Amino acid sequence: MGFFTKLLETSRVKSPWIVHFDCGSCNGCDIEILACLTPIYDVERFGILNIGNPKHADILIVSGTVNHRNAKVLRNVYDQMPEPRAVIAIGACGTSGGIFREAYNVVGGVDKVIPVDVYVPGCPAKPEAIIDGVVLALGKLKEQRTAKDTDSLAAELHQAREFYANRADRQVVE
Amino acid sequence: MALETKNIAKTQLQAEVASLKAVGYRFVTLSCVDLGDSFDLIYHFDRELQMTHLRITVLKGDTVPSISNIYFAALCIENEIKDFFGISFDGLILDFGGHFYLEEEVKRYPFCKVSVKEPQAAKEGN
Amino acid sequence: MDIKSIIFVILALIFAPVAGGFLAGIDRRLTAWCQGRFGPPILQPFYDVFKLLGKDRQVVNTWQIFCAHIYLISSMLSLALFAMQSDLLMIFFVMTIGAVFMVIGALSTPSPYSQIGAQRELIQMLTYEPLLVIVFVGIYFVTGSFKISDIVAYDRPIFLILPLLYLVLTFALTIKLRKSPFDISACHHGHQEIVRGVLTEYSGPYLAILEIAHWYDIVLILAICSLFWTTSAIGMFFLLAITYLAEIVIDNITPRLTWKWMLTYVWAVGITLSLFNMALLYAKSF
Amino acid sequence: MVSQMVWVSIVLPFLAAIGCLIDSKPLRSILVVGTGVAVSLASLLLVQGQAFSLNPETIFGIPADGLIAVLDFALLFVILGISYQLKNKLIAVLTVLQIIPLAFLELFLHGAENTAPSIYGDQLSMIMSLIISIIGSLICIYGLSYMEEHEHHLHVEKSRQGRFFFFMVLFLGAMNGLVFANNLLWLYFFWEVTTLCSFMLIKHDGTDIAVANATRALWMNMLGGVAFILGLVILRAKGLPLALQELISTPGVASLALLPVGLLCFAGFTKSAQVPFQSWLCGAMVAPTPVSALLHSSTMVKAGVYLVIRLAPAFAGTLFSHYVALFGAFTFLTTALLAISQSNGKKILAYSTISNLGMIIACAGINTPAAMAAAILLIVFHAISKGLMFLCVGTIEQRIGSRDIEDMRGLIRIMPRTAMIAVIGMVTMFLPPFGALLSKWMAVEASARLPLVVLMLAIGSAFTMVFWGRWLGLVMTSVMGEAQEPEEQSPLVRVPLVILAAAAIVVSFVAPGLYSAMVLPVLERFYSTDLYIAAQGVFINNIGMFAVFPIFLVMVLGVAWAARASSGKRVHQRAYSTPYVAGLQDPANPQRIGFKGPLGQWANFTTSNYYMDAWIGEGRISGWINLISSGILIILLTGVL
Amino acid sequence: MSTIIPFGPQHPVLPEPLHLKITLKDEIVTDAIPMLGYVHRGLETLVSIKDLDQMVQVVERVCGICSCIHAHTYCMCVEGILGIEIPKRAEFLRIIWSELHRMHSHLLWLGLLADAFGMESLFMHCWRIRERVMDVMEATAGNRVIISINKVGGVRRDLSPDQLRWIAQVLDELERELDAIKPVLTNDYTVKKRTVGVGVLTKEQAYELGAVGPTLRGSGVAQDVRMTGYGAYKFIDFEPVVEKDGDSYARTMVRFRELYQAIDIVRQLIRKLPDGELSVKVKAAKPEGEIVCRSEQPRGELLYYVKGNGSKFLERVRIRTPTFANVPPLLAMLPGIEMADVPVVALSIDPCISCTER
Amino acid sequence: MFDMTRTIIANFFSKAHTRLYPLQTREPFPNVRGNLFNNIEECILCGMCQKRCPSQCITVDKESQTWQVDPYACVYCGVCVEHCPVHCLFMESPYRKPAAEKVMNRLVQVQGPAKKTKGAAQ
Repeated sequence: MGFFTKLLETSRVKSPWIVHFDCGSCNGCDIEILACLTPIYDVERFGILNIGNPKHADILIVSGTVNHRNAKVLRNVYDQMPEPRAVIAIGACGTSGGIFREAYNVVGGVDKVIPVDVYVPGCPAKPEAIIDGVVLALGKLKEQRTAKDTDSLAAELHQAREFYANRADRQVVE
Repeated sequence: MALETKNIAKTQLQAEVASLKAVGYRFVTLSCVDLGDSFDLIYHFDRELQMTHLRITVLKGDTVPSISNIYFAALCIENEIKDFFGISFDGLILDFGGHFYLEEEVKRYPFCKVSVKEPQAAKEGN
Repeated sequence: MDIKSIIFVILALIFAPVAGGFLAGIDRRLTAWCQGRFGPPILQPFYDVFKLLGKDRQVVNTWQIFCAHIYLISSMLSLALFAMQSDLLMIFFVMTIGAVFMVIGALSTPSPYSQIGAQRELIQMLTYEPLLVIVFVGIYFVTGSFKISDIVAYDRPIFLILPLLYLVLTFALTIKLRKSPFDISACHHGHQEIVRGVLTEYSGPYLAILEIAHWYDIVLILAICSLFWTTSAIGMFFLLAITYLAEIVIDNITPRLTWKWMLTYVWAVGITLSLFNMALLYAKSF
Repeated sequence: MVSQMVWVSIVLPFLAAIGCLIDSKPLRSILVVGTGVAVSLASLLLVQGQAFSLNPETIFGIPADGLIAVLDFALLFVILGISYQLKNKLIAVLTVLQIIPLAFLELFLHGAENTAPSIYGDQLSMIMSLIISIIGSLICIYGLSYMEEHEHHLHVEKSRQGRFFFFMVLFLGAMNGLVFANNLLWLYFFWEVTTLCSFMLIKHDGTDIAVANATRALWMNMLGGVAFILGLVILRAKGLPLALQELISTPGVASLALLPVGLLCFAGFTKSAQVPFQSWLCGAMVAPTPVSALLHSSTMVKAGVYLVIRLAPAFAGTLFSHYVALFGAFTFLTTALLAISQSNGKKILAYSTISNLGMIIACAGINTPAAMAAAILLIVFHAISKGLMFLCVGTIEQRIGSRDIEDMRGLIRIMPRTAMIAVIGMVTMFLPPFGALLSKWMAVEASARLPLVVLMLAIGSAFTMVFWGRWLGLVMTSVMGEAQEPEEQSPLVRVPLVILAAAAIVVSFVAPGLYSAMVLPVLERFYSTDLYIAAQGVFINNIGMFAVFPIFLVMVLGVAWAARASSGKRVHQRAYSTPYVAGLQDPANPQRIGFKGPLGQWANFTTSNYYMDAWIGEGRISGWINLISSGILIILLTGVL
Repeated sequence: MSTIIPFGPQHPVLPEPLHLKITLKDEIVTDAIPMLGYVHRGLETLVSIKDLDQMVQVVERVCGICSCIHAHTYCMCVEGILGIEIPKRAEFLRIIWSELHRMHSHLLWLGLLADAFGMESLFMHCWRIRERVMDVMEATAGNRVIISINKVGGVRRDLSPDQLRWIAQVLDELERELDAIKPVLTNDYTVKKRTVGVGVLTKEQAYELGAVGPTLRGSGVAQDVRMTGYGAYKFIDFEPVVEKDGDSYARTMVRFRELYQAIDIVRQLIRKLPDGELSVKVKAAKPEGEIVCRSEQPRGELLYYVKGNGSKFLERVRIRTPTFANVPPLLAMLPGIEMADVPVVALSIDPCISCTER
Repeated sequence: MFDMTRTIIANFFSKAHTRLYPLQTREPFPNVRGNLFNNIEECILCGMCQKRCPSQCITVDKESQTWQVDPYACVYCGVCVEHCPVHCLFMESPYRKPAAEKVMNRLVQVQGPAKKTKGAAQ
């Protein structure tokens, strides 16, 4: 039994398939994520594949700010990933909303919608930083987790939406 | 540095745009600025790298004739302005109904500094 | 059926996925080299499959599970039948069960990508199946039998007699390997307009089952290729190695093409080549 | 004993048919079920024995040959009357073209005295009789409940079921007569009875399109009839016996009687709807489903291929034989292609039938023992599976109100029972280890020496896989945890379906035994080399082998394992995930399949198979197919002159 | 009898969230309706909270791939309203970086196109040689993608003679690598099979639907905003790259030839680079008035409309990005093509959705 | 159809272009805008960086003598470094490492140059 558990753990660490969701990023981080796949960085060395389908993926890489429209999509993509899974937020926008935090259609960082395991700062994050982030996320994959209760997060998201919908950086009179 | 624009009335718009198209102008885009109680709409056209601009000024709550029947390319920008400023365009070919960019959660007309009364229909819709 | 063939079958069933996995690993490594990359470890496909086996189960409906299992069973069965040196055509038909059930599994999910993938997979099968039958008929022409035991016993390398038919067989191999330009219904890296086609809705352990079944299939098709040089082990090895290298090169120098092109081109070229080869044979026999 | 059984299977349906005309539902049910059981038992009892021949001098005290002759004329005049009624000159001409040679034959041509027995039954006849009696009866029984529903659905005021079952039951008798007849004039009589019956059944609903299609069926079959009777006239003129067995066992018959044999084959082609005559069988789809089932699976079309198979030894080794193979293979290929372009379920079944018949005829043309074995086995397996499929489609149609396979998407949750049976029917049609594929395997191996034929068979069988595979898949489209509606099936529907489904599997399983017991004796009469030996459930000859039992065994275990793995107990409800729609699904309602599209509108899951109308639409390529096949047919017939 | 496909927002082929509801019949697209707004941030409204210097950083992040040109155009606008002449060297440096951006953008796009038609090796090749450009960017400007080199009044960094020599060296290398894949794009049967005749946009259509940039030039219209001679372009000799056929292949070739053109322009710039200041001091600028500036992005014509109201916060910044103008032509090209060609055609306009939606 | 072959073969026989990143790290280029630091002891807490930062990620609190940057909101533009009057802000070449928790870069001035500057001014 121990052997199989170990084998499973090794396999999980050695084969993280990623799905990348561009969540309102300026493309800077997206191209850096893609650059990771290319010969210079070649993350396939670690078994990382950009599989593009949440149902096959282990790691969700999100770049960019969350807005009201793509928050739902992000949530859906996350929901379709089978456990064990990890989420990496890339770039200033993904981690906190970055320079756009105050724009009206921005909810904030990825952690406003789904639980984030690793934050990769940078604007845009460098490919090396993204590789570091994935390596950090691998630790999360090792532990077998069952579907976690994310109801509290949903409530948080609702609050965030309320707040951003009603904030008063624009004066509007009837 | 001032922008040379040709000020025209709302009613002349269709005819003016059609005549520009007839002489080979390409529709570039449409800019909109909130002036407080009215909007400035600036139509940008281009012919062989020479630009010409038309400006119409409309009161808030007014509708503007759409030029998407003349230039299909105006479709996107008119929908965008409808989202941002709440200006209604008459005869828009494909109307996204103010949800071109924005979800329901977002407050209406985010680009207006001061928005006057919402159109009656929209309010009932809420 | 004697003890020897039973042992042979068991060995084949155990070692085929291992060989298939290693082959896939080597394939990925060599592909990486072709692209100027370092490439994953050779054992990567095994890591992938083990990881998938340990993931949460997630299905759209239970038919998917059923179909995945049937695919695996039929692939194993067809390989076992090959190891028993039975009839080529029968093996081919048994292999069809698996292919059809994979399509059914994809069609059973109400997902547009999966559905399109299934339709394309059907067209891929439509493309390669007649070619395989023609290849088998060609082998029969030479050896006078569809039975592998008789084919193996033939005293000359069939490749030298049927070089063009071998080319036709490699078309089928390319389609079956899901390599460019024929990775139309599902491709390995998943950057496709239909996501991953037939595999879109499979996930976790069921995807792993499909992958293992795919390895069995690959080994079987390569085994069929090996029938073209049965007189010496070295010849067989070189034939297979060169074939596989050619597949990797072709994969890297061509984009994915559309199914319409595939159907017309592969049929036109395949049928012409095989008829030409047959005509040559006829000419020789007179 | 044998003679009673033969009479039961031929004459009893004729009598029962007349009984069916009485407008009483219970009586009709009893008659149909009773006749079905009786003929089935009779055919089963016949199988016990060896080949036999009978030569009844009289039927009910009337001289038999004379009675048949009189009935022949009566029949032709009935058809003439019909042609008058339809105001169709073509049919009238064709009928007259039969009356004249028949009269000429009966009155003026007295060749050698007919000493051959009028009735002959070998294993092939017995197989045919089994198919006709059992599957035909099951279809008739199914028809009882179907027609109730059908007439209810059409709001028919006065039930016309009496007439319907008259022809249905008559059909069984005529077919049984056809397969047991040795005297070609008898055979001709039964042949024409089936033509008439099929005409009446196709136009049963009386709509304009039904009448038009029935008319087409009639003239095409009458064309075959003309060829048939001409063949008989030439045979008699050449002084050859008008008896099947004597004809094929006459040494050197191939050189002597190729023309009449060719004409008889032509009659067989029309009856089994080979291209370019495929349109009548497709048109026959307008009839109520039991009619289609009967025409397609056990009767009518099987009469044509039966005749060709019977005659095959007579033209073995000739160029004609090769052309027949080519012709059959061409039919196989093109109708399978046409089936891909269809979305109408019954049309698909119709083209698939023609395609399979083409394969049978191709086998007859290949004319090796392996090919003949394939042909005979394919008749059996095709009859079972196709009968099952038609009954399923009929049942489905009555429930969902459509024959379109696109409407059958997700059938498994609306009618789980019927859908499962339909799935079995489809699987047995095209996947190993079931009989239809076994026969296909035999056919391909047998045709391996004919490059063009094997090419057509290979491509055609790939087409077959496409249209069955996608139909099979879309029936199962569903998501987990969807509420399944319980399905009610009347026993009159369920019994035939279950029996046929079980038969489709069981008969495939016992195929080696069936082959040894029933097919081998037929083949051994004419062929001595290259015969398959079916030992221990494995077909073997010197070029190939097919392991029926081992594959069955592994697949049964595999299906059991797969079913266990996918059973509700092993898969938790929590495992359900919505299909991937690029992240646009509705998380609030996971069972709602589709995505939130532009303008905030919900787009339901919509999909469709590829029918490729632009490439291979029926209207687009039918003309070409007819042209080419007519060409082959003309070469074939001029070849025998 | 049709299949409806949700194409995006999360889709392996489209790196960016654009949704197209595509209706197919036998894999032929009969209808395509777009949905935008997945990247919409509303950064034009940020003018009211970020002053005109901070806005440079904001507009750079409209789009990461052509950030330098965004900032350049914005600075041109503000400088235009303020009436500032910037040093000539600054203008040259701006264009050098802009053209480097164009190179990396086109190479990136070429890779994505290769990925869209499933040619992984070409994707890898393009992205590998692109890394050389990225290295130049990182070494000279301090960041790989968003280089933050522009500011109102000039540029923030200088290029040393060593760096210029290195850039020239990299350009030679780049040219060699491009020559290696030239036959693949111009000659290869399978590549041509996927691009020639796919997504045809006629000259009239392109003009009428307002296509810009390589999409327009691929249809045979010689329109390149660089010909107006903004910035340092007035000192440079170049001809706009034009192809006639208007299909995906033509657009590919336009971008591929523009790579060579960009190499040539940078070489000219390095050769002609004048000495001088890097920037002029802009003290407490309070612009008033409105202006429209255009520039040529890798994707086409970029238009900024800026209105100042006499405070350090601008009244309105309006950005019309090239992809925004190329969306209507894309919608016109989609019906009638095959499903497999949708990514190829969609990429042939080089969509940049984050530009489009801002 | 075989136009890519040459490139493929060349790649196949040459060394991989990959930088084996975690095993071999490349020296970062000089002047690369990486992690933002404050030489807090020299900081005069003038708040210029806070005012200039386009991303509003710097918070300067004179009361508690803290200078805080949110490295997860910082866009690494370097504007603050340019505008710092005492040049105590600097950007290191190495980038900021990813982390599982968002930790602010909070610096408290224990003994600053405040007096010195005051004195200088007077």
